[in-house]
Amino acid sequence: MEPLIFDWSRAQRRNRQHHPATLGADASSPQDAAALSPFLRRQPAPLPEVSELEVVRHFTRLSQRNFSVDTHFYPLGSCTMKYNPKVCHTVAMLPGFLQRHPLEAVTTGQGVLACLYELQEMLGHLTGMAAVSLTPMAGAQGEFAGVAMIAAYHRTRGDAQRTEILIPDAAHGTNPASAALCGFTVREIPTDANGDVNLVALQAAVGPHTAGLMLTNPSTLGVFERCITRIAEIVHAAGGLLYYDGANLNAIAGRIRPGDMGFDAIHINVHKTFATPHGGGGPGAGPVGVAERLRPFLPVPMVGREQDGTYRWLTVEDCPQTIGRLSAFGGNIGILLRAYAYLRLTGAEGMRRVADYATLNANYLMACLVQAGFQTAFPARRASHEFIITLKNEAQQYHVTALDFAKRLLDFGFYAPTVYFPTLVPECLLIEPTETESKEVLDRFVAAMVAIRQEAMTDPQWVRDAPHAIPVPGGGHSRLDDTLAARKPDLRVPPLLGGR
Amino acid sequence: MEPLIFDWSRAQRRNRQHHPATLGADASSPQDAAALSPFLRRQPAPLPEVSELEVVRHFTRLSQRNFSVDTHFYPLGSCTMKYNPKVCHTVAMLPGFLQRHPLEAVTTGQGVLACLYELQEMLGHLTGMAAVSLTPMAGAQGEFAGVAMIAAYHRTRGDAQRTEILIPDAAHGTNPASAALCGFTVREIPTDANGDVNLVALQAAVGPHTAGLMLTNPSTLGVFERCITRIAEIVHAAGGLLYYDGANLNAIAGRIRPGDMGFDAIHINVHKTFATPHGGGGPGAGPVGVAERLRPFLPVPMVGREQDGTYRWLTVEDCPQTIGRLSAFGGNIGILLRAYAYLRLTGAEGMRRVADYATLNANYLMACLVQAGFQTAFPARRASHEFIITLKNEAQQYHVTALDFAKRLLDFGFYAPTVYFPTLVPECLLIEPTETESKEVLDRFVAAMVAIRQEAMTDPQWVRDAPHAIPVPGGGHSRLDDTLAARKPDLRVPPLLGGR
Amino acid sequence: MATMPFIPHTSDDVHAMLALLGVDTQDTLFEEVPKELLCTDPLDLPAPLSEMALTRLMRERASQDAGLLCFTGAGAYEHHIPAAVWEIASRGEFYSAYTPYQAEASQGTLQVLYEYQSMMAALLTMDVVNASLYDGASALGEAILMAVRAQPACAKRVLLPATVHPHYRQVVQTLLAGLAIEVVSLPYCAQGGHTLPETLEAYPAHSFAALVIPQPNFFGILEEIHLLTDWAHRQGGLVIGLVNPLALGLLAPPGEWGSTGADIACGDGQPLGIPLSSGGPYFGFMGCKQALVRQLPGRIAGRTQDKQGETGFVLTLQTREQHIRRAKATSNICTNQGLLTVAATIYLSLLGPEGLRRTAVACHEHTLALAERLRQIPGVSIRFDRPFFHELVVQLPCSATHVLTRLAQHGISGGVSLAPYYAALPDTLLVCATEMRTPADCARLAHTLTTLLTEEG
Amino acid sequence: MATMPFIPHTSDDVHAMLALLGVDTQDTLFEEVPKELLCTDPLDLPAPLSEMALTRLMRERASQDAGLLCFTGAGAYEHHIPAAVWEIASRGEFYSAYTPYQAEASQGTLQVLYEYQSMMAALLTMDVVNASLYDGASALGEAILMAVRAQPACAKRVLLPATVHPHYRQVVQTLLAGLAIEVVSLPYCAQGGHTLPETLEAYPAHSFAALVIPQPNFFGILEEIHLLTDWAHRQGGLVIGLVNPLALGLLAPPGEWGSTGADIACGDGQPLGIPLSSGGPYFGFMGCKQALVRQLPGRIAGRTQDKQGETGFVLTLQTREQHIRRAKATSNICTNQGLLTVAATIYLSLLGPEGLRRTAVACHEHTLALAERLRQIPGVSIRFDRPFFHELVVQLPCSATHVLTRLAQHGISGGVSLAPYYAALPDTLLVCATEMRTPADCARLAHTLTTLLTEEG
Ligand SMILES: Cc1ncc(COP(=O)(O)O)c(C=O)c1O
Ligand SMILES: Cc1ncc(COP(=O)(O)O)c(C=O)c1O
Repeated sequence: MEPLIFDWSRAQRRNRQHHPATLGADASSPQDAAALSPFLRRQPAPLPEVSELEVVRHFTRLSQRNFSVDTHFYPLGSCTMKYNPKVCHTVAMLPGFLQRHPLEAVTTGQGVLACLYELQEMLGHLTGMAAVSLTPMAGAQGEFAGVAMIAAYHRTRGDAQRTEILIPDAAHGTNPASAALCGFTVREIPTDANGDVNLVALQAAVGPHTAGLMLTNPSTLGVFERCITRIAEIVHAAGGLLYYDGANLNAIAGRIRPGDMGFDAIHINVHKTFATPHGGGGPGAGPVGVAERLRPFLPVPMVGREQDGTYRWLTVEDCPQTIGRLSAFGGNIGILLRAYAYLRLTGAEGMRRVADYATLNANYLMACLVQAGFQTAFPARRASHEFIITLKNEAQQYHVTALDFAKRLLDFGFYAPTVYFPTLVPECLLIEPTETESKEVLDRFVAAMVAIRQEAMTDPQWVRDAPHAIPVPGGGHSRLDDTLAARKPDLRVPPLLGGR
Repeated sequence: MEPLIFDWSRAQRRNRQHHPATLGADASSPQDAAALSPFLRRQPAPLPEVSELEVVRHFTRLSQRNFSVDTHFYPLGSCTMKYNPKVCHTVAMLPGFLQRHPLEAVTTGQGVLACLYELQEMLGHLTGMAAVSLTPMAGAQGEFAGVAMIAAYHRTRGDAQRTEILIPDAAHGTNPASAALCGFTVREIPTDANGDVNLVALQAAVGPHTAGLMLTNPSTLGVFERCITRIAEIVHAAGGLLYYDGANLNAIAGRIRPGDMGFDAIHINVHKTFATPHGGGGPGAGPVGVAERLRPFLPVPMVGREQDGTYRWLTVEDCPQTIGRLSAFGGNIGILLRAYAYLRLTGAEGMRRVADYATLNANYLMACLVQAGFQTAFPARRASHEFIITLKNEAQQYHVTALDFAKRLLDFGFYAPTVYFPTLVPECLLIEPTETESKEVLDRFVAAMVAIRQEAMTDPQWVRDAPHAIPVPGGGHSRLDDTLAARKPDLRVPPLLGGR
Repeated sequence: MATMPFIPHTSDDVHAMLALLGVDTQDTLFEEVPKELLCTDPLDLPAPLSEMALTRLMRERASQDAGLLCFTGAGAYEHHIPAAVWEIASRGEFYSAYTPYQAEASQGTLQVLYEYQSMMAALLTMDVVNASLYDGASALGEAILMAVRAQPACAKRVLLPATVHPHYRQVVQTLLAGLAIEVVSLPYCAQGGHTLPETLEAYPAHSFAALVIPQPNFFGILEEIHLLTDWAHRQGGLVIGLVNPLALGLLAPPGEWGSTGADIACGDGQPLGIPLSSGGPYFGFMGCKQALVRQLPGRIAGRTQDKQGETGFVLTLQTREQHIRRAKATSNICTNQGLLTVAATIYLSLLGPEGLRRTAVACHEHTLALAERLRQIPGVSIRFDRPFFHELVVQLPCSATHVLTRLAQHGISGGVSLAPYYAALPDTLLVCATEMRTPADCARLAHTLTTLLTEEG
Repeated sequence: MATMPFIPHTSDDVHAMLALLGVDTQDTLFEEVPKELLCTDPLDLPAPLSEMALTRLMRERASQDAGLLCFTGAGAYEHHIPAAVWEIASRGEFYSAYTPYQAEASQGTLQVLYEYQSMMAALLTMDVVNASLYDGASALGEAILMAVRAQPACAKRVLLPATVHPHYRQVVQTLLAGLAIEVVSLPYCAQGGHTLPETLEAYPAHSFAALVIPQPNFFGILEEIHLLTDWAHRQGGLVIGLVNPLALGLLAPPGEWGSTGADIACGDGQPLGIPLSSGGPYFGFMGCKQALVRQLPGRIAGRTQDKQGETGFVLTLQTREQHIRRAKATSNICTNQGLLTVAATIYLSLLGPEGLRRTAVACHEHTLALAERLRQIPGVSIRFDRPFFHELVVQLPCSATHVLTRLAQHGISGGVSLAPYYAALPDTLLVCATEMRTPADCARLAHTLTTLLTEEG
């Protein structure tokens, strides 16, 4: 294990190149120390004291202990871990963009505002929505914004009884959580055996209490909801609105538009379809798009274009019915610039190919695994951009679980697919290869799965004990104990060591 | 092993984002193809055809299979592998610097020229030389320039008989090679038992044939040449000039100036003392400084300052006696900018501390190793910034060589010291810790050396077979076969595969 | 074939893959989609650009935004960012990884998170810190939700001083809109610019779940943290400290406010090595006392052991989170601002306690010096009379908006006009000087302002 | 203690270390140095800057140098560099490693070198390529030395066309000054701008060791490579091809010149992903036929096996080098330009055969289009009548130096004036347009030039 940065610390070790020149002769306390004294900290914050070389070494070495898209195949279902083009990073990090203060005169921000305005337009065209606000800072905040707009819509119409949001049981956890945060009651809708929403149940659930339905299509089960038009009719007929969880847009981008399917609101995960990085947990961005009737409620700020072609922020003064502000400034603008750059590289043709090749790769990989004897969750269905295999047979026969397969894949140099989600399918792996992976990589993944199943037959304990030596410096850890972590939470270096 | 990039190649795989728009409808051949046809290539160059993601993955993974200063202690004697400050890289990569064409109007280059001019001045002050030219592209080219200036000096004085350059036997191989390239005969001067130049031999060697002496001080044996003043007298008295190999400047920077020791010419390895990176083999830069009498011969271009404070390149028109041009343009300017940045960060105080702490670390590490029972080459001497231990006892007793120790150190996560150089000392390790390493790191290195010697006693074969599992992804290679490589040279992918 | 960047398939590959699937064209793979939903016309997007053309476009756009001399703060500060921060944080292995679900293959990210949590806990003097929230404003919203959840015995009411950043208050309003939580705005002292402890007396014990205390507040003024904290605790309310983490290099950490410390601390991490970037991405941080940990929103990394007893790291306490608890989760947050905590961790490691303290001191001294200079301009005065830190409100003799426009023409970002946010503060400017603003820079602002005011007046 | 960046020692450390050494002060460690040699006064260097101050200074300096629209080539070309090239080449593990002496701990660098050698060999159609030399000019010098060594039976004479870059010829002169090697300059054809095969007839068999052939030559003109190569071979001379590697995306590689190909190929690698940077660092490349490999200067990586039979890479054939052969080495080169070959290898991988070909085509077509536009300006003509590639000489009606100054004032780097280098070419300009110069850019140059010439005339 790489020691903690605190372990490298020695009292009084200083990186003086990062000490700013101070005006006073002595920098140990400010000039007006007396006036400030009741408000001052009693002793310096117990941060580590390390040299710059030690910092560089420590964090460089830590980075090497990560799997990432830049180093490994990362078929994490529902997460669209595709290639993050380096140029998108480089252009977003241009000093002109980085150094601009958010509250600076708008005359200095025409460059960034032009990009954001065009991004609003492009996302609108791509999703078939009337208007877009870019401000939500991740998918979940986009969901919140969408549901809040649905609430505002009903409220504005005086329709106070709509207190329920319907959500299929396969939905991502953020959907119910976001709905709850908006004050709604969540009602689950079951899935039928083919992976479609159970229409009978839906029909039974809708009514005057229905504010809306949250859905993604293709669903998190990796299949296209064939009755989407019918579903939209049912919900709309009951007076509810339709919310689209845009996490799965990679399956349809440039091919099918949520707006055409009847959705009223949508969020987009730019850190999925638009190839912005996931950064080991973010930042992402979750722009929201809406149909005409929800336009007045879009969160602010947005970017508007004046008659003379200049751009400016639109705020609550311009949009009096807005649900309001979601972030201190304009959202994760640096990430939006990356998405903009990506879209300009692909254009319409490139976007369409995203869906085409994401779908081709998923179906090919699924077919190969089926050929190799694995069982898919919905054998009768085409895959969308992702698909589910269930290892329930393997679990029964060899007592080797989906988690064991996942851990063993790491030894082969593959990040594991999403495990145990959606919860409907037992011992499942949700596999999303994305369009940026080559056929050779998919073939090698199939070979690894077959090899692991072979091991499960002949030496199941070996698989249960995985990982053994994952390809990181030093060979990495054996399986880490989640239970211990939760039972005796150790969430920071103890104050005595690095703390107070 | 990471496959070769050629192994990922598939015919017709293309990164279209790097295809420039072409004017003609079809980009397959230029408009004036007929006129060009005798000069065209018959078929496209057989380069690999890989996707951008594959390129990023392949080279990122390869990078992880390297030890480097950013990841490991790198006590490679004579190489001064100290921390390369990130900021020096960042500022040298500013677009304004990168995008400037070398032959662009000088009015646009005032920024870079100001830096180079100031660097000339600072290096002059630091080394005690009258003037500096920055153009040599590495230490060896600096040596060439220095010796060529010495030749030009004698030639200009009509002193045609000076055909010999004297070089101590411990010198770096570039010294004799550079002298030979200038047309000189090389005469070796032996070292005495204390590591100093044998004065008797020197005295005997000098004469009317002597063009000069090449020396570094401290020498490559890691000790300070105590009789340097006497040596200078002897050589000067014989009509020769004194050349300083600046690779060891880290030992004396800010403390002792080669000019004060009597040297007439000097080169500086900015990729050592001035913390520019070594890049896995370069680029470096080897500025040359000279005493007044050699000033007219400095290589061009240099940077001059006009009355009005503007800067411009000085060329052969300005310096009619120059030895001439060494590179197509001004040398490795991006590297010189890094050295400039480093010098501005340290200033005079920081520079002095470089020598102080490089010397402290070397002496401390040497003392610890001696305490632990290792034998140094010159037990009576202080170390300079580096020192030599000889493992001849270990080799005799356990049949474990310096090379075996070196390879085994890799398993411990330390790059190996320089082995078998200087050739005078049997089974030697030339160890240079540099000033940017902490005491803890040195202590851990000593512990590793002790552990390896312990292994050499109890299980020598284990050491002879090292490395076993160096901390790179996958655990790395066992010992690689140099003999096979030289006997059956395999220097490229065969033309059939990736070639013609 | 036209442009299709980033897709590695050769036509041979496509044929082989379709053959295995037993279909003729890729279109067949969309056969389950109702025909009428498939787009036939090309979308109305601009034509694809080569990377070369894109780079040129973006360089032109970025140069349009090129830097003013920045005296604007108001929640986002131009600090020096050591080059090593982003050189390392941008490394592909950090940049292109997902949330570390497979701990064994994600030790890099996880250990950094654990170190981040440790450093922030030390800086805030809090027991626990999460692995980040979106930004300071939404973190404040989450803190309020958390306090209300943790205080079932109290009224669903929160006391929010008007000295909190106006945008933060707007975000709180948006986030709480659907829930029956009352947000009471506390007035500020017209003279001191701080929250008067007296104004709290209207709120009896258990009539509110929490009191928010910003330090420094939006005006740069230092609040009476100790008095306010102890008062709130006496009334059975929790205290939420909203702080600038860089200021904590010098100022008392929330954990040391009053006799027992604030219960929750939150804020925006931007000052810790994050570029201004027109407003984001930044990151929100949140810490709390041990007793509140199960109410904490967001991801948390924990230290544990592997089968060999070796120390390692995992995401933990996930039963608080949406993917397990769904509608009952402590928050809907999923993707957070991970990469920025990597940057902040590197930043804090490079600065260390002394670097952070000196940076805070330098910021404050530059602002003091700036105040001194501005005060000497005829017609200009310092608006509030209480101690401030690193940011202050200046009274002008004319409209601040106009002055700002003119300053921008002279290449200076001169601060924020407060009139749009506070009716009682016409002709005022919120200005700040960080460690980046040299005495010469401050002189330039003072000089330009003097000239402008003379010309106008 | 004052500023001492990058030194990790605490005073406790220093005390402990001195104690172990049994000395009181660090000064004692210098006791072997004669007293009078130790500097007592502080050196005359500027005071240390913080990283913040340095960054600001360098930003200001860099912005002084900010970009003109570049039509200047003459051995250094502004090409598009994919972002991935330097994102990866700058990674610390490549950037901060030494020459890979310990192969097992340096497989990253070594494998890249092997791949570099393979790609360059394929591009040049040479059997072997070394791991880089300093730059194109010094590589030409090394190639000449190599040819002379390899041809002991020939006169120590080399034929060097005047169409070779003048700076390269100057460097050759410097490098050969101490050795008795005669460099004969071959004149160029006043009309065609190329080396006339007829001029060679003066040189009988074995009267020279090698003939250098630049392709394209300094004027952008294509030489009669096949005729020249075959002639030189007939005379028992070696052929050194001096080439632009990017042009080889389209042009015949040296290995295919004439009936048996050039013997040595060299040049500057700058066009392959290396920024202009005012002239360096670039890198020199050199390849040769198998028979000459033991005369090749510089480092070479080779493929071998480890004890387990696994493939790996080492530096090899070191007996050619200075650290073994010392005064008898093939060259004094030690440190080369390794990192730039990493960048070039990534560049070539990203472009691939088709990308390289299209880039070469685009460069050439842009230059053709530029030529067409310039030709239409009254008083302007194309100087030579032979086919050119991607660069050309333009005849102006007035002094080129003056025109260049005026163009620079309009933000355009308009090429190189040839008069200082070639007395017979007054009022001429060497211009080029790479794939970066759009038709609109070319129109801008033509338009500006037209205006300037009208104003003047
Ligand atoms: C289906 C689905 N919906 C919503 C989200 C939430 O998006 P975010 O993580 O950006 O908040 C995710 C992200 O994992 C998702 O996969
Ligand atoms: C003592 C000594 N002299 C000269 C040199 C040559 O310098 P360079 O490698 O920059 O050509 C070196 C480099 O290793 C050296 O150690």
